Amino acid sequence: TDLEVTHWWTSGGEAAAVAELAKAFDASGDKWIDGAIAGGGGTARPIMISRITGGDPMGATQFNHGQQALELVEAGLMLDLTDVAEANNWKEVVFPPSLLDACTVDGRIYCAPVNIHSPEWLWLSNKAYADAGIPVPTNWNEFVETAPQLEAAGKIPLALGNQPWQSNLAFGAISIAVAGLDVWKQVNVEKNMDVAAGPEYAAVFQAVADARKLAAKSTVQDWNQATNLVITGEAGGQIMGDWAQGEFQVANQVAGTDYTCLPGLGLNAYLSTGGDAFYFPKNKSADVEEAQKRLAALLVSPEVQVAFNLKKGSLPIRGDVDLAAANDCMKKGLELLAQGNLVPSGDMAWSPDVQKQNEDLLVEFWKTDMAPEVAHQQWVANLKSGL
Amino acid sequence: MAEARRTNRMWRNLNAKIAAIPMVLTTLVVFVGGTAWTVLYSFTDSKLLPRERWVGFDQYERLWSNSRWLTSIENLMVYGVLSLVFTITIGFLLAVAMDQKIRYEDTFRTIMLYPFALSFIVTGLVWQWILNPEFGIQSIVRGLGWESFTFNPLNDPKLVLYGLLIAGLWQGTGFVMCLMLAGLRGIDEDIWKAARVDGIPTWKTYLQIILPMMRPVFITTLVIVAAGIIKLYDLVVAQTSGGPGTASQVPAMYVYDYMFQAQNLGQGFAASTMMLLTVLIVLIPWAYLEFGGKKHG
Amino acid sequence: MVDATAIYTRSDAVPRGTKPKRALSGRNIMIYGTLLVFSLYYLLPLWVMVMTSLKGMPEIRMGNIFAPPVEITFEPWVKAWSQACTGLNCDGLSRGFWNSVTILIPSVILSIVVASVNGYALTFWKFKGSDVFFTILIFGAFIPYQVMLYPIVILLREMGLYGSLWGLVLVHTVFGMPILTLLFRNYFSTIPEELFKAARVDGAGFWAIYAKILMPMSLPIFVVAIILQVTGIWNDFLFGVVYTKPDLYPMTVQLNNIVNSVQGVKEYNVNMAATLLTGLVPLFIYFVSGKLFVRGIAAGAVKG
Amino acid sequence: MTNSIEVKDLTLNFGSVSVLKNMNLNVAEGEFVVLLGPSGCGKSTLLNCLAGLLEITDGQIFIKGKNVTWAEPSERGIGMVFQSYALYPQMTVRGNLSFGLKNAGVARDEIERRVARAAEILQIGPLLDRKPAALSGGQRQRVAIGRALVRDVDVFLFDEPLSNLDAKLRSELRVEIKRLHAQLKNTMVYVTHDQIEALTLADRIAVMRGGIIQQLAAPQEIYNRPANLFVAGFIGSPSMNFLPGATVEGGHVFRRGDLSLSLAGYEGGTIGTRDKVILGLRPEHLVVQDHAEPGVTLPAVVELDEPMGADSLVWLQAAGAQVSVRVPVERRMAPGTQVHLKVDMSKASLFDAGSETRI
Amino acid sequence: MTNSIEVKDLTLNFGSVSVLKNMNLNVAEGEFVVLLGPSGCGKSTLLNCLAGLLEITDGQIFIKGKNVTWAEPSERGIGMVFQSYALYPQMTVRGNLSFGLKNAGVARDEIERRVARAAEILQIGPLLDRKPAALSGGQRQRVAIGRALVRDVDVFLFDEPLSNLDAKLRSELRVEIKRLHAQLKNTMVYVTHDQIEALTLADRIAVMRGGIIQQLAAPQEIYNRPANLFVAGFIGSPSMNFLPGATVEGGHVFRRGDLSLSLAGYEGGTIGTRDKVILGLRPEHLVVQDHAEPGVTLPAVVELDEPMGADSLVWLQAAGAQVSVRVPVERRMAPGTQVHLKVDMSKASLFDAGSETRI
Ligand SMILES: Nc1ncnc2c1ncn2[C@@H]1O[C@H](COP(=O)(O)OP(=O)(O)OP(=O)(O)O)[C@@H](O)[C@H]1O
Ligand SMILES: Nc1ncnc2c1ncn2[C@@H]1O[C@H](COP(=O)(O)OP(=O)(O)OP(=O)(O)O)[C@@H](O)[C@H]1O
Ligand SMILES: [Mg+2]
Ligand SMILES: [Mg+2]
Repeated sequence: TDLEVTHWWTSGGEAAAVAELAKAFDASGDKWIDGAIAGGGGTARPIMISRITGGDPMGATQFNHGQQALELVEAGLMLDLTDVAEANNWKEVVFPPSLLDACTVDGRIYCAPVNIHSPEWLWLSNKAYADAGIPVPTNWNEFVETAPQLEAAGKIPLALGNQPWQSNLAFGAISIAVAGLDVWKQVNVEKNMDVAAGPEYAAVFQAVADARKLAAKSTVQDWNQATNLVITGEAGGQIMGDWAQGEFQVANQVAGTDYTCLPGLGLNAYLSTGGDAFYFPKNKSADVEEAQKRLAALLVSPEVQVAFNLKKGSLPIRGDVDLAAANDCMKKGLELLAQGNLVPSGDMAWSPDVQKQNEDLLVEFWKTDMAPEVAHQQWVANLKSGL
Repeated sequence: MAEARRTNRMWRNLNAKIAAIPMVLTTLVVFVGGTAWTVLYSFTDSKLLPRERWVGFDQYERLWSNSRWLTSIENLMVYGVLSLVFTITIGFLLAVAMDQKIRYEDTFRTIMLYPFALSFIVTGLVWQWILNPEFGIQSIVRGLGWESFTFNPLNDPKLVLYGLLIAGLWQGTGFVMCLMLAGLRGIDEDIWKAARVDGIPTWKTYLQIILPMMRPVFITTLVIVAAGIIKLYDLVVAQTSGGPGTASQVPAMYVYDYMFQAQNLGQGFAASTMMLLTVLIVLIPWAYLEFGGKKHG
Repeated sequence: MVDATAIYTRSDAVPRGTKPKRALSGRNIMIYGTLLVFSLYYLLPLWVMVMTSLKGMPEIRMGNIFAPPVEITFEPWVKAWSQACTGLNCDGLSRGFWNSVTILIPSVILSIVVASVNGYALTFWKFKGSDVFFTILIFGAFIPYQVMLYPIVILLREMGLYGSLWGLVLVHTVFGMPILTLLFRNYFSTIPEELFKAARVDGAGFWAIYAKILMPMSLPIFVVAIILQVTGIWNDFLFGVVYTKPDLYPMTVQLNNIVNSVQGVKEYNVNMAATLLTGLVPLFIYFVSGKLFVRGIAAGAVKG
Repeated sequence: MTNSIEVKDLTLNFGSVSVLKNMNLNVAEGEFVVLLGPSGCGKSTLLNCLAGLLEITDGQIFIKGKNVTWAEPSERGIGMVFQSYALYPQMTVRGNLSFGLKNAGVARDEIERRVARAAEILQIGPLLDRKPAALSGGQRQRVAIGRALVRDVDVFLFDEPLSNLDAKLRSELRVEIKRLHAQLKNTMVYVTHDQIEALTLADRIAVMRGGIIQQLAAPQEIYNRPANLFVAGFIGSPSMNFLPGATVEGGHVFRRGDLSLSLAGYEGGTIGTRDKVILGLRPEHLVVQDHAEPGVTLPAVVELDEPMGADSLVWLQAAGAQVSVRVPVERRMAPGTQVHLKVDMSKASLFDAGSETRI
Repeated sequence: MTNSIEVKDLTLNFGSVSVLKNMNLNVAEGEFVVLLGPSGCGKSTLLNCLAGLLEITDGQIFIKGKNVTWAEPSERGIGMVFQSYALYPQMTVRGNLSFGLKNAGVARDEIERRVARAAEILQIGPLLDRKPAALSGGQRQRVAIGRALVRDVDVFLFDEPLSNLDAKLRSELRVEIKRLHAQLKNTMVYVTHDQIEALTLADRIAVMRGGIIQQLAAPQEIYNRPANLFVAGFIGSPSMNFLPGATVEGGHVFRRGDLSLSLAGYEGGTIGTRDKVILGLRPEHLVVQDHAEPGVTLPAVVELDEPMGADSLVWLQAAGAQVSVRVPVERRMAPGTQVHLKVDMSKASLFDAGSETRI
């Protein structure tokens, strides 16, 4: 059966990963009709939602874990996958379990998670530091300390693209690193607004205020252009998700020698576990529904998980697979995963609305000389609007 | 008799009435209906899907306390005024230059008009590239030996609107030039002659006589350009994504982002409603002048 | 006779005949100077696009975007047209091209037919309230598309047209209607009403007058409308992507995919080639019919 | 003779403006009626109502005894000729002529027959395959008439058909239209601004003002016995001279200041003694002479002399008013000359200054 | 009298089309010259050349003895009035009048003085603060004239100033222009289509055709002794009647078929015997009578009778040609009546059919 699958994976590594999914699906006699939409989730999601609400749904579609598709599920537009999940024992195999929780509404499962992405990485250019004659930092604090020397050597200390989500991501990474896991959890899991307004987070905002000076000279637009600055040694480092290593790979860089990756910015080695999941809009045809369920099962299966995540550079959603072929940085991530040093991602904790508001706020905060106190206050207000 | 007459009236010009159906439906269902629907749901807390949970003016309160929205409005006003002034001035100046019985008029006109054939996406991309400090104009000038030369509007919050403007003008002035040229050519030849006999210098004739006479053309242009400005979206997305920071945010982006990325339809609808309100405030006086005034004149 | 001789001597004196003109007068320098400077401004991006699209990536990375290619390569064009990947589909823009054509033709035809009939009805067959509808229509020109996105999804869903070609055609017709109707109305109102009356006396009905009398007379404005619609519809991204499904995605969607696909270093040459390829149809139309366009604008868009 | 056109209580409003007011008009079969009046008086509007091109507000219209108030223009059995010719520019002359017939579904050979006949009558045979743009003004007008002709109708409506032509052509086509009427014997309603046209063509002239017919009568009647001041002033070029004054002595004498003129011979109603009257004298009904004749002449001083080819128009100052007189062109008169103007009272008009109607 | 305007060998080409051909024209100071001719003959072009609004191809133009061939329009000491008025629509009447003066740097009180004077002459004082849109056609035309007037120049150029006005207004303004000329004594060059205007206003008329002046003479001269067939046919409404024929008996008799007319009394050159001549007779120079007078009358049959208010135009068939005759309106003539037309040979014109010039 033909199944149209929409997603926004269009970069080199992503496309290769999708090809694995398609290959596996086609092998079972079905046909994967690729509906890639470039430009990231921001561009693609409206289209997907329109089509689902417009009554002309695709067979399956990518969303981020969490609340993005919640209402579609509540409106009864999504296929219930509980039987597939039970048949394939997802409850046991999916790790961390929070991933499946994010797919669960009222006890029913509506999505198939495919990977884990962690945004809290600091990527450093060994070449840049060599040029400046200083050792490569091992954590965020060192990075900040050595920044003036880098600058003196004509480098941009911190590369940061202009797209709003990058500012948000950098803030998230810094906040776990600076505030620490407990505080982070109190705010993002327990939603304790007093803590959010407290001095720990004031320190986070101060840290970002310091960091934004380091990124002042960074004038690129896309995240991969920022990564490219690190690759060429024009910039010291970049805070970016694990997908950045795909870029290093494409540029034939070797982890450890050409570049250094620091999960959790080298301070608090915790990774939040956002990721991608596939949803299956309800369809009239029974054939299609069968195919959808086949695909759902397939996505979580170990073979597909390995093949897909190796290409994608992300972490698998099950703990029982072996990723021997993974590279250095990926292994660091796997280790943390194995240790259970995980926190839920923002996508799961907060509604898109809150996230968007914070994104707006942080973009402004990163790119202007907004006072940290003002930003902090506004940030708390934004969080409160989502309670 | 009276009955017969009324039915007669109804069936007269039946075809014309049938032919007007698409227009009537479009205006009523799409424009009026769609707008009303949008306004209505701006009073709900609809998230991803529209729902009738009324929250009064909450969305508006939040909208007007949102600094991104305020920045967007401010940006739109600055950009709008600059864009209107420059498009119309440049369009008019070029039209005047083209009106001087020049050689190669066709060539010049094609050169000025072709950007209009390209979408804002393309326009944004190209100019983003040309204005890119690393290999665009800045690097070229530096390469020529002027090391301290800085021209990096897209990354300077203070200049980014001008960066957009350069691209916007590039795309739109040619069309405005065409409108103006058509207007100039429509002016009675005798007026020119009268001015020459009166000994009025050419520039002064343009400024004091022709310009006021082109009022209708200016109004048409104004409407077309203003409609484009209010819808400004693609160009910004392609060229700056609203950055750096929120320095080049515009209302249409806010609407789109909140409707689809933030999945907060209510907020998006409230912002759209404000945009529509602005349009109405601008348009009603115009419509009154254009259509209402005629009855008295 | 005395007078006559006097005249004769005077007539030998210059000035006589056409006043000699200097080619390099201050006025000419100013006019042509202005035009040339602006031409440079207008041409610069085209130049950059063409040049870049003919360069290899190494040459681009080295530098001057304004410099002509040292080594001309058509590789980027080939890649953009038939090899660039979007997700799994590596057939470049070629796939979108025919989709765009399929969308373009019915959309242009329908939107122009509807708008011209509107303009015709608004000019010659005014009915009660027709001015009100027209005014609303003009307001419609100002409504940001984003605002209408959602209501239209619902409308199309209710009509069962969502995702189909005809749904998209309808959307283009609706959104093209305000400006086009304005254009046609303005043009038709310059046509003498007597012509219309004569046709009515001759027994021509609503459609006969439209098709046999007005249409053949209105070439310039139809050209303007066609140009505007072809450009607008061809360049449209939002509607094409929101109201259809992938097998109908227009070329601009492919362009967006190629340009926005982040595959390591941006392949600017391919992007530029793709951009140029996408713009080819409207560009061609402008280059070919620019003169008619201006004439049509003069005839229809601008009136006192 | 039956009435070809009957207009009953016709009223037409544009919004709140009343353009035609309760108008009644009967046109006999074969009659040539000219509508004459100043710009904006509603001539075209009336014609358009007759043709069915405007929806009337109230009243009824009958053509050949049939109530056509609600009929479509093409069903009324009328042909119409417009000032701007209104030829279809993209069709040849032949196309223009046959368009209406094709619409009516007339058979092909019948169309050809009728086009050929119209072309013959109007002498446009050689032009049949040209487009209007390739025709001169006069030829275009002929084609426009032809378009009405082929429809084989009984009523022709002309809306200033000649005013876009130059003087020479105008007088030629005027004669042609007159001939056409004599030949076809259709009913014709003809709008014009031009008095000469009205006077030469009409069986009856309807002088209109402000949507009301002021006088409907034969041309000479209108010229010689205008029903009111407006008609008197409107008809005749140069205009009738007007002398305000009073009638005294039981209506036998017109007095203006020192000036007395005997009203003996005046053709009209009983005059009586009236405080305010206006005496109207046409320029050609005044004779310039050197000697005074008490009660019959008025003294005048020549102001200006305008030779116009065959005649000369002399402007004089007489009894405190400006008066024009038509004289043969040979008679040149120097400004300042003292003369006397002899009044032919049998051709004069006398109006009540209040009601402005003829006495 | 010195020449106010002198045109020497003026040639003007538009591209390869020659519109004015080697033209010479002298206008005396204070003279009123009217340019008359069919549409497209180059009247406006000539006027524009005089004003400096068109660059001439060859030749010279002198105004008041000064060679102005290359001078700017504003330096030529001319004022110009356009058919379309060409008023500046956004300025008040006062603004229109003073705009040129302000530009020339004329002092404020001088401007006021001149505007006041022009307003007085043209009686537009009360309109000074209105905008053109709020004026009637005649008022606009007056303002347009005022704009030329304030420039205090010696030469006025008028390009069909009255043709956008209706008949009544036209004749009023015509008289006014004539008065103006009498009062100001400027040199005036006046373009028109309208014969009455030409005949009444001009000191001399230049009849043009195809960029060439056909005849330049006083109105009565042109009317009575047209230099060629074109001028004869062009001037006079209704047109001169033309009878082709031959002169026999040493030029003493005109013969056309059976018809013989004595040429005794003809005022012109030596006639001689000619094979092909054309005899031109104006409608008012033919007298209708009942009896024949051999050699002096021609027999005719009445075809059509057009009463035109004061006169009637009668169309007759005479000697195989159509002939029109002007008679008093009282004299009605039924079609078919046999009459005789008496020719006043002293007022006739005779043309050589080959060269078309007057004999
Ligand atoms: N469509 C219309 N709407 C409103 N008023 C109109 C309309 N058409 C004509 N009028 C008014 O009706 C009056 C009569 O107009 P109409 O055209 O009949 O005059 P007319 O006698 O034909 O004048 P003209 O000699 O200038 O052709 C005018 O005052 C005009 O302004
Ligand atoms: N700008 C121009 N380019 C080419 N030909 C022109 C131009 N202006 C006028 N002509 C031609 O020159 C000739 C004379 O034109 P002109 O306007 O002088 O005529 P006119 O005698 O004023 O006619 P009218 O009585 O219609 O005003 C015409 O044949 C016209 O076609
Ligand atoms: Mg009329
Ligand atoms: Mg002219």
